[in-house]
Amino acid sequence: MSMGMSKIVKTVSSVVFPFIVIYGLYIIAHGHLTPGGGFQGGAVVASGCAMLLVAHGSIWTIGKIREKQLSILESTGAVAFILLALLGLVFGTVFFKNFLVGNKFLFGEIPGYLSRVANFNTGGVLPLMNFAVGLKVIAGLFAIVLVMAYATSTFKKGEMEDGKR
Amino acid sequence: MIYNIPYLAVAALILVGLYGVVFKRNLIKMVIGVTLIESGVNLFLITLGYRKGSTAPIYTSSPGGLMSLPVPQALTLTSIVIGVAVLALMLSFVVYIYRHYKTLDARKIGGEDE
Amino acid sequence: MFFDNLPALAVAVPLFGAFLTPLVSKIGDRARNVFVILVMGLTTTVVFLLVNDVFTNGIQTYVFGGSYQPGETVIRIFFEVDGLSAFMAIIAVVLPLVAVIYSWGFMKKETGLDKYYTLILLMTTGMIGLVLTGDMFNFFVFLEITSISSAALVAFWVNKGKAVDAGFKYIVISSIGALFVLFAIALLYGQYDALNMAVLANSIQYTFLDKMALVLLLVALAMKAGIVPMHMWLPDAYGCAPSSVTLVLIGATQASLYGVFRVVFTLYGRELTTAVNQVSLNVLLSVFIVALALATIVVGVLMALKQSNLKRMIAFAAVAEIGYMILAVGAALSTITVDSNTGVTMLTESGEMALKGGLFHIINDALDIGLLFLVAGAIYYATRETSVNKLGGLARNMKYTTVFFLIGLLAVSGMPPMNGFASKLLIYESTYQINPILAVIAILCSILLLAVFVKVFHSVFLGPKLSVFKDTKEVPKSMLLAMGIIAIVIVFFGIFPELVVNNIVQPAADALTDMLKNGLYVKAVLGVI
Amino acid sequence: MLKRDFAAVIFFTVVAVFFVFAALLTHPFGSPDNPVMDDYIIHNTQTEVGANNGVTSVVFDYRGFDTLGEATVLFTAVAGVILVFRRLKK
Repeated sequence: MSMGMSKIVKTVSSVVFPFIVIYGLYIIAHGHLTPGGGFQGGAVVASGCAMLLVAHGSIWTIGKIREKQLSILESTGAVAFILLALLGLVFGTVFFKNFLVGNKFLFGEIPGYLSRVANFNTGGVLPLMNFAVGLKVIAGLFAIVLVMAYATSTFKKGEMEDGKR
Repeated sequence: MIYNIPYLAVAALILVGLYGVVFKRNLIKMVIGVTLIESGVNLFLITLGYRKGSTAPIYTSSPGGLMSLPVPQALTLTSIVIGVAVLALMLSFVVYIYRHYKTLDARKIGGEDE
Repeated sequence: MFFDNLPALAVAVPLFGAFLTPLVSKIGDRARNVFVILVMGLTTTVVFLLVNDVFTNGIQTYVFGGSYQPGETVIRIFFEVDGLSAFMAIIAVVLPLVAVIYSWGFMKKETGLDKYYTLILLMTTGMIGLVLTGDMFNFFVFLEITSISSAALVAFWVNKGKAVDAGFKYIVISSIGALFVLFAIALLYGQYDALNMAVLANSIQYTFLDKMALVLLLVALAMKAGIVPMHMWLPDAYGCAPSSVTLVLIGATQASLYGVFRVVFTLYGRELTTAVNQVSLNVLLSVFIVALALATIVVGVLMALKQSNLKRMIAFAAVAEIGYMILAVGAALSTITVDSNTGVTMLTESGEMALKGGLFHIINDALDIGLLFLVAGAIYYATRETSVNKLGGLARNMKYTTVFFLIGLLAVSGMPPMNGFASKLLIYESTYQINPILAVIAILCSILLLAVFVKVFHSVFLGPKLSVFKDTKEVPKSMLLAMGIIAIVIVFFGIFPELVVNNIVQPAADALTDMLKNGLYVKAVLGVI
Repeated sequence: MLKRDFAAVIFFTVVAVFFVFAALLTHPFGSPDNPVMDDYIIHNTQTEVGANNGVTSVVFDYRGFDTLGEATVLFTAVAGVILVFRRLKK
């Protein structure tokens, strides 16, 4: 686990990884139009990262990115999310006010009643919140997986096998 | 009453999970039990919100007609993420307990004095 | 703008602080400590402004993300702050503030402190949200925030296997409890298509499913509040956590107790006098709660007698103290009567007094048990020892700590002039009028508790100076400051109990009986009763 | 040990009966009665929130505060896991 798997697996996972990331980002970006959203898309991207982790081993991965960096990334996503909510208080009247909807500029369009057309420029703060939560979920889930994988990889040899007692 | 079979599935899931937590002594099995209870509750929320013959409450290229209730789905989403968080923390505790006591048997851990 | 949004800010400020803590930790340790104390101070200010607002102007509601006029469908999440919420919010914010001050000295030598402070702030957020919210699902979310963060903190000393075991027990118990709560919420939602507490309280019919939801909510929240027979996680968690965390954990436990009160008195408040098979709900609940309360008191005190580990002993004393609170509330429940002529629902005078005593005891228990835990932490800090049998003669080297322990000891066992006496006297008086046996058991257990702690005081602080502890020094100033704050409040409450009862406890007691009399909680949201 | 198992069996049986009853008494599957709140959301998600996806509009707008709590839970779990696996001073 800590050293990674065979060369074939490593290569295939490196090839597939970008597609998974793109798909996850698509789900995040279209959260207000199609099934999905920040959490689901973030989980997709995080699982792609977890695949790389399994293929290459935790020691290689921790050389690429540390859990501290992920933690800061996650904090950034969370701060962005709560700032969007606070901006509702500043520009609107209450916490979590959707202050962008109806401004015709950034995500401000309103689809017609019962319209079935997917217009990306709608939703007010929803797409922005989706991005913030997406960032947070990617960083958070991957941090959890990475930390647990790395911690178990430092077990001494044979420590994991005698669990039948 | 025959229409309530999905709810009975919910009850079955919760009971299987509870069985795991109450009777099993292996910590990993207890964790699986908690996860099963959580799945049961999530399934219950989802089934509550279903309307016969309805589609998902999404307008983009929807075929029209009835839509199922959106609030239970949103609640389930929240509940799933909470479940993931709880699961992560429980498993990391289990890893540490194993590292310390070299066993996963619930009867053999935590008995010593400090 | 600032003053209109106090309920939202009370949650947003500590949450924002928690999100920023990992970033601020990059600057340095001292900056982080100052930052956390500042955030906590700001939160305290906001909460106190809010509490002041509630006590002067009545129930405050806050709608997240939109406007709302009475009469519209309730869609969005509401915060609804009444006297009881305000009362609990004071506890939920003061305990973490003291804990953070205490941590400055107490946790200095540990690693992982940025996460520690983040989790303390998150726990504060969870508790404040838990007591302020007016939405059932939001209640569940905050319950989970509180329990996850406290479980991680209970296991802070991971190199002791027992701490991790305690954390594991705590998270299993509390997540199952929270899932039961969620199931009950789903049952209510399936029937009434509402999640708002006021709407549910207004429309509840007391069908069979409602009864099930009530049982589930009570069992789950009682489990989290550490009431016998589901108390076994509590001594482990309290005993293994760092003392500063235990102080906050007391608040988290009491927030669960708040959930019990909210469910019984507000959600099912209208139905309390509904009769099932000629026994009305309030009598049924009262018998159930009083039985549990007596079991809790007796088990807590007897187990405290047996312990040799100081922190576990205090933890069992904490179990007993929880018993006193619900004893008073359970006794008060039995006195609800409906006047057959006017149709007015009311409590007898002793019932009102019991409610006041029970609520007053909540804040007193938080302070007394909290102080004892802080002292136990100080002893551990100075000597690295928790076993009572191995300690001795500390009074010579740790003068202030000794005084604080004496104050806490007297307060916890209900001796004048401490605050514990004031609230326990109210409980004894009222329960004696309701049923003398309850009062007798309560007094006896209190005396036993005094005996337990006098024994501890004698063996730990008095006696000859042991050679092992020759070089023991007094603990750092920040820890003394934290203990001093609580000790001063304890003595103040003990000398002026009337002031506290009239200004803080009375509104909370009124909020509890509100659904029986006026229904202001529902009126604040729906506009009509 | 035996006494403990006995109590567990009784507890389990009671809970089993409880949940089966709850399942049988809930409203028939597929026909929730009069969902006022949800119908309001279905009809107003496009005009009020501007989003085609009703679930997302609930998650981020109508019940956005819950989502903040949910994000907080995830943040808490990450902090907790990193805290548990931190490097200890020897």
